Amino acid sequence: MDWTTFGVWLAAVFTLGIISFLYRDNIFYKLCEAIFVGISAGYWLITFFWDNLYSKFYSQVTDPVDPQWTPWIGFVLGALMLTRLFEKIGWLSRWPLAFIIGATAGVYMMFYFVSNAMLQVSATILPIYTGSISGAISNLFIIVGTFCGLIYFFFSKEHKGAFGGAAKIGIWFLMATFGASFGYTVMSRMSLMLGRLDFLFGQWLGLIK
Amino acid sequence: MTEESWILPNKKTALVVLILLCCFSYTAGQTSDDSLNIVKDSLLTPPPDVTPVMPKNVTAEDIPNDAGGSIRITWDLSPDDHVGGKVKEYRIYRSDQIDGDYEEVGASMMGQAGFTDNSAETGNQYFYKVAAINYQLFNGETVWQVMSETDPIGPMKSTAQWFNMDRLNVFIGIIILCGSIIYFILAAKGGKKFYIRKIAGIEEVENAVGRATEMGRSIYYIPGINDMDDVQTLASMTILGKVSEIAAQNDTRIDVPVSRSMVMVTAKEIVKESYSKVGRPDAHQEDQVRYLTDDQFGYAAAIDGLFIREKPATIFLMGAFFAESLIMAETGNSIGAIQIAGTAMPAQLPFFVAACDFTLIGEEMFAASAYLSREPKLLGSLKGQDVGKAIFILAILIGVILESFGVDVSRLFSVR
Amino acid sequence: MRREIPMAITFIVGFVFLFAYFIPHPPFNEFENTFNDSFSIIAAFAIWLGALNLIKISLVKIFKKKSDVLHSSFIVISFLVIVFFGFYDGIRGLYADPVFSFRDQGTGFNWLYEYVYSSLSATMFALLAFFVASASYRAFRARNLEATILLIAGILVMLGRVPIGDLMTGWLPDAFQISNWANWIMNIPNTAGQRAIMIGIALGLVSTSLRIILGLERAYLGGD
Amino acid sequence: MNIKEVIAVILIIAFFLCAYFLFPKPVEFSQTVSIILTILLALTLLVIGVMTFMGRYIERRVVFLFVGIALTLPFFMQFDLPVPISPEVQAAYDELEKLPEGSKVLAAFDYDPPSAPELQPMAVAFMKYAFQRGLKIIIMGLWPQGPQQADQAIQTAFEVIPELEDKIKYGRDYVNLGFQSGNEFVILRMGESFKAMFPTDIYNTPYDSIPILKNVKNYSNIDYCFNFSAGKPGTVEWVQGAVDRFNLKMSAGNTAVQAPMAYPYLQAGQLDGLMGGMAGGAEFEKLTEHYDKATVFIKSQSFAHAVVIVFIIIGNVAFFRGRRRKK
Repeated sequence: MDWTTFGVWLAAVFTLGIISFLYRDNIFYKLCEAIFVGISAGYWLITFFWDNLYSKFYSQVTDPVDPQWTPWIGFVLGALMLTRLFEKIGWLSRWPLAFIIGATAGVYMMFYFVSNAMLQVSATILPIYTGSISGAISNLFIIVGTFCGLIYFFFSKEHKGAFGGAAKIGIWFLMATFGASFGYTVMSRMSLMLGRLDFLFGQWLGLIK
Repeated sequence: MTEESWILPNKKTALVVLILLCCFSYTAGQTSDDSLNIVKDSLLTPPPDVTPVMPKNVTAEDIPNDAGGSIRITWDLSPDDHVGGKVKEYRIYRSDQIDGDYEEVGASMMGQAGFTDNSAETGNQYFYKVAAINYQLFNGETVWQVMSETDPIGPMKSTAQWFNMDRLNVFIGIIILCGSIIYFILAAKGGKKFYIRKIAGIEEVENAVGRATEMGRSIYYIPGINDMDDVQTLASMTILGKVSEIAAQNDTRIDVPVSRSMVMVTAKEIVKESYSKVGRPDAHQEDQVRYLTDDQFGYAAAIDGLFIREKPATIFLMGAFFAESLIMAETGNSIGAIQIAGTAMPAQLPFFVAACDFTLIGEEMFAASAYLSREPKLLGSLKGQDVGKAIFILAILIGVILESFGVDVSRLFSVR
Repeated sequence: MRREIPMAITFIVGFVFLFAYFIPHPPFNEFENTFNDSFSIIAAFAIWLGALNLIKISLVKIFKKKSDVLHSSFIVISFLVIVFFGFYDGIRGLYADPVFSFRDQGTGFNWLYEYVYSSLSATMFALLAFFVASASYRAFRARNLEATILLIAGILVMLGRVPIGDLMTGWLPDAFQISNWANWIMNIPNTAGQRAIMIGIALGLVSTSLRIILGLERAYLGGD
Repeated sequence: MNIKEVIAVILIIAFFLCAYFLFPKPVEFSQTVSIILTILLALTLLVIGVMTFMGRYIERRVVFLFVGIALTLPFFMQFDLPVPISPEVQAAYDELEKLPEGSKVLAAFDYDPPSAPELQPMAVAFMKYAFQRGLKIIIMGLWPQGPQQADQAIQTAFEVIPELEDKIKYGRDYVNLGFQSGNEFVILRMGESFKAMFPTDIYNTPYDSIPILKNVKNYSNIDYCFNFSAGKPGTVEWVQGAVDRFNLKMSAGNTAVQAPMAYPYLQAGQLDGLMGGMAGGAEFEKLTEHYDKATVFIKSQSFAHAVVIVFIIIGNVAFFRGRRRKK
């Protein structure tokens, strides 16, 4: 038996082990889970080591043509992170955290404000009548839906009266959105299992073309 | 002449024929050489009238609002630029002196009236020429090529700007929004009270913790699978601070299995601090916050195992979730735990709505820590957010009306 | 000082990165990149903390608590095996000619990835096929008006996006075809709802980020 | 573990061993058998519905079982289903059709093996189509396994149309730049320079010595972008980072779960076209006349959808029955 055949058998065993969880928790699943946790933790440790530490730090600062200095920022902050391992100076690890949290807050504030707010508002400002009745109805739905959906998210006003009515319509739109996303996802998720069944019955057992 | 004489010619005729043949073959050789040369020449030298007319009105300008290093060259298409026309492509040549050596910096396909030179050094001055090119390929090799190039234009410098004017609208927008949030935070600090409506999911947090206390089982808090470079994780961490405080007060164990090391570090600080804040630092255990694996489904598999074996009474799912959301929420549901979920991942919200008891939808999750803390300052920030929302709603309403009458206002919100 | 310095760092870094968005001039245009690279490098350091935590808790279980011995030892062994191959193949690849990467075809690491990690991961993901079915069995119930809207939108999209829908309504005029309805739901009400959620998220996110930068939310700093 | 479970486990193992060593391959049901099985499945579901109506509710493992059966059976059945083309897939295809021969297309592969069942059929159809049309493809990935998926897609395309293998040359007609970590920041930085992010291709060939990349500095030299996305980073990041900032033109193939999030961008014109999930794949296969996995999988998919819908109905029967009781 060569390594590939052995690998396929092993993969089949693991596949069945995880599927067995659907029946109930059992020793077989528990072992697959343990292997999965161990293997994946190691996988990411290695990936981070080579992709980040080696490629983004070591290769950059030792580049014979154009050595960079900016990776040292990350290196110093990363080293401070490891002070967690020592009780006495563990508080130093808050510095890199503070750096990351500050930068994340600053960078993503703009990222989301532009893409999620400005551009979406821009896209919602539509002329109502564009030449066809059905187009007008569609545009109206988008405008009303976005409008009422936003009303629903108001925190500082009680949902009462006309305001409450709009919030209610907002919930209807949110529910339609959730239903549509859910329906669409059912399809997506079924395909995943198809991939595994294709592996089991095709690649492993060879029962399908 | 008889047939025989043809077959057997006499010596004289044979000689004449031989001479004639020699002459013929010589001339023939001559002509065949010549004709080959003519074919070759016809390939090597372009046929008459293939040189394209050069493009006109060449302009070069520094690309505005950038970090420098780019110059945009534009031109009017050559009249010969059409399908089957004499222009195959345009080439752009650059030099730092008007009569210096010009080197090619790039090419645009036929039909394109512009090129961006991204290899310019900020501050250097350059001259550009644009050439319309026609060529003939034979067996993949260029056999002839003709071009007509324009006079140089320039000098042109690329510069870097200190403010991106294209983003002025974003700047105004963010200043207004942040301004109103800060204004209401300050107003709240000054003692002003704001009404904040009830948010079902957040109202239930204390009850859910209380239920775990009654049943004598633990609480699981799952902070999503993204790292600290996601604001949702930051929001989740602030919520964890409040939830673990309530749990510590009730003397109920809260477990935080995480999938990122930095989240682990942060969560450890938070949980520890919560216990000492309510005066029970002794009840805190080091293994309450633990790392499992960075892997999305490895983490989900482990969480499923933990749920099934530990049977927590209450589960919080707060933060950035992806496909694993339903794996966790369904397993949590199957063991009968109370589940409160919150995420800003639109794709995962439907599953939390379907499988959890309460779901904080997007913005509600970001409001949760302010709401749970009941600190006036933080509640003030929610009021500030509402002002932002009101502005957007008004903008949409007014914009739609204006747009319907043909005024282009959506542009005001578009960003490059 | 243990709280003040980190708070100052968050404040300064936050605002600098915020305004860098508007400044195309070097070095501000490079800030996002520098942050991202730094983050990757910090994360590569930090993951050791996580891995050590996982191994420590597992070893404590095996040797001190003597509970879940089999489970915990499988975690430790599989972790060590893949880490060994990751370093072994990676270092071997650096000195080989031509250079190869630890994740190239033919390495032990890749074998583990392909047959162990991938199959476990893909199957765990695939369990969703079943969970999504049982969740819809339980959740899609016409409890009230809102739930009914969810139910109807869900069923229409589910039917409309696969050929069954067309088998059912393919013979009707366009306006009654279920796939057209599904498209309409996806394009119109779904877009509107998504947009409201997205705009709300942007506002919530700006507010949360601002509270963090201003130091109003500082749970992450822990105690003194 | 009780005795029944032990027997079940033994039977399952025996089944798989028999299937591996003894069954004829491939297994195919005749049309009659297919119809009988479909009817049997429908009847069992009907019985469950009636039982629910009588007040005997099923547990969720029964749902699991039926979903499993519905997904598996069509693999072995023989029947065809019509595949109508939705406008967003048509739009993606039309945009590709408009590109002249020799156009440079950036193909971003942002998925990994677990999501491959949905996206791989699209990727194969896309590669095959692009090579036949003479488009130049620049492959890259923001997910570590993406570029390998691309390689697989190319191999499959070559297997389907062997003459492509001689026609298409690596480096001239396509290039695989490999994976780069850094998510959306890679996208942003590519706006300035591709080379900065990908100094070499996946085989360590320097960027400048690859013919197809001559004159490719950044997005301004790219005619079109096609993104296969299974999550983050993916289509949303590409739209925000490349389309919004650098005016890149783009269509995307998404997993069905990602697709609803991409619709607002489609509606706003930031995306030209969108292929969602297996159905999108099957439609694209039809448009490019390449009938493969998606066309087969969509049958199982249809069965599974039907089963899920039946269970939703059964769930509602149970719910209304319970409510009438209460009243």
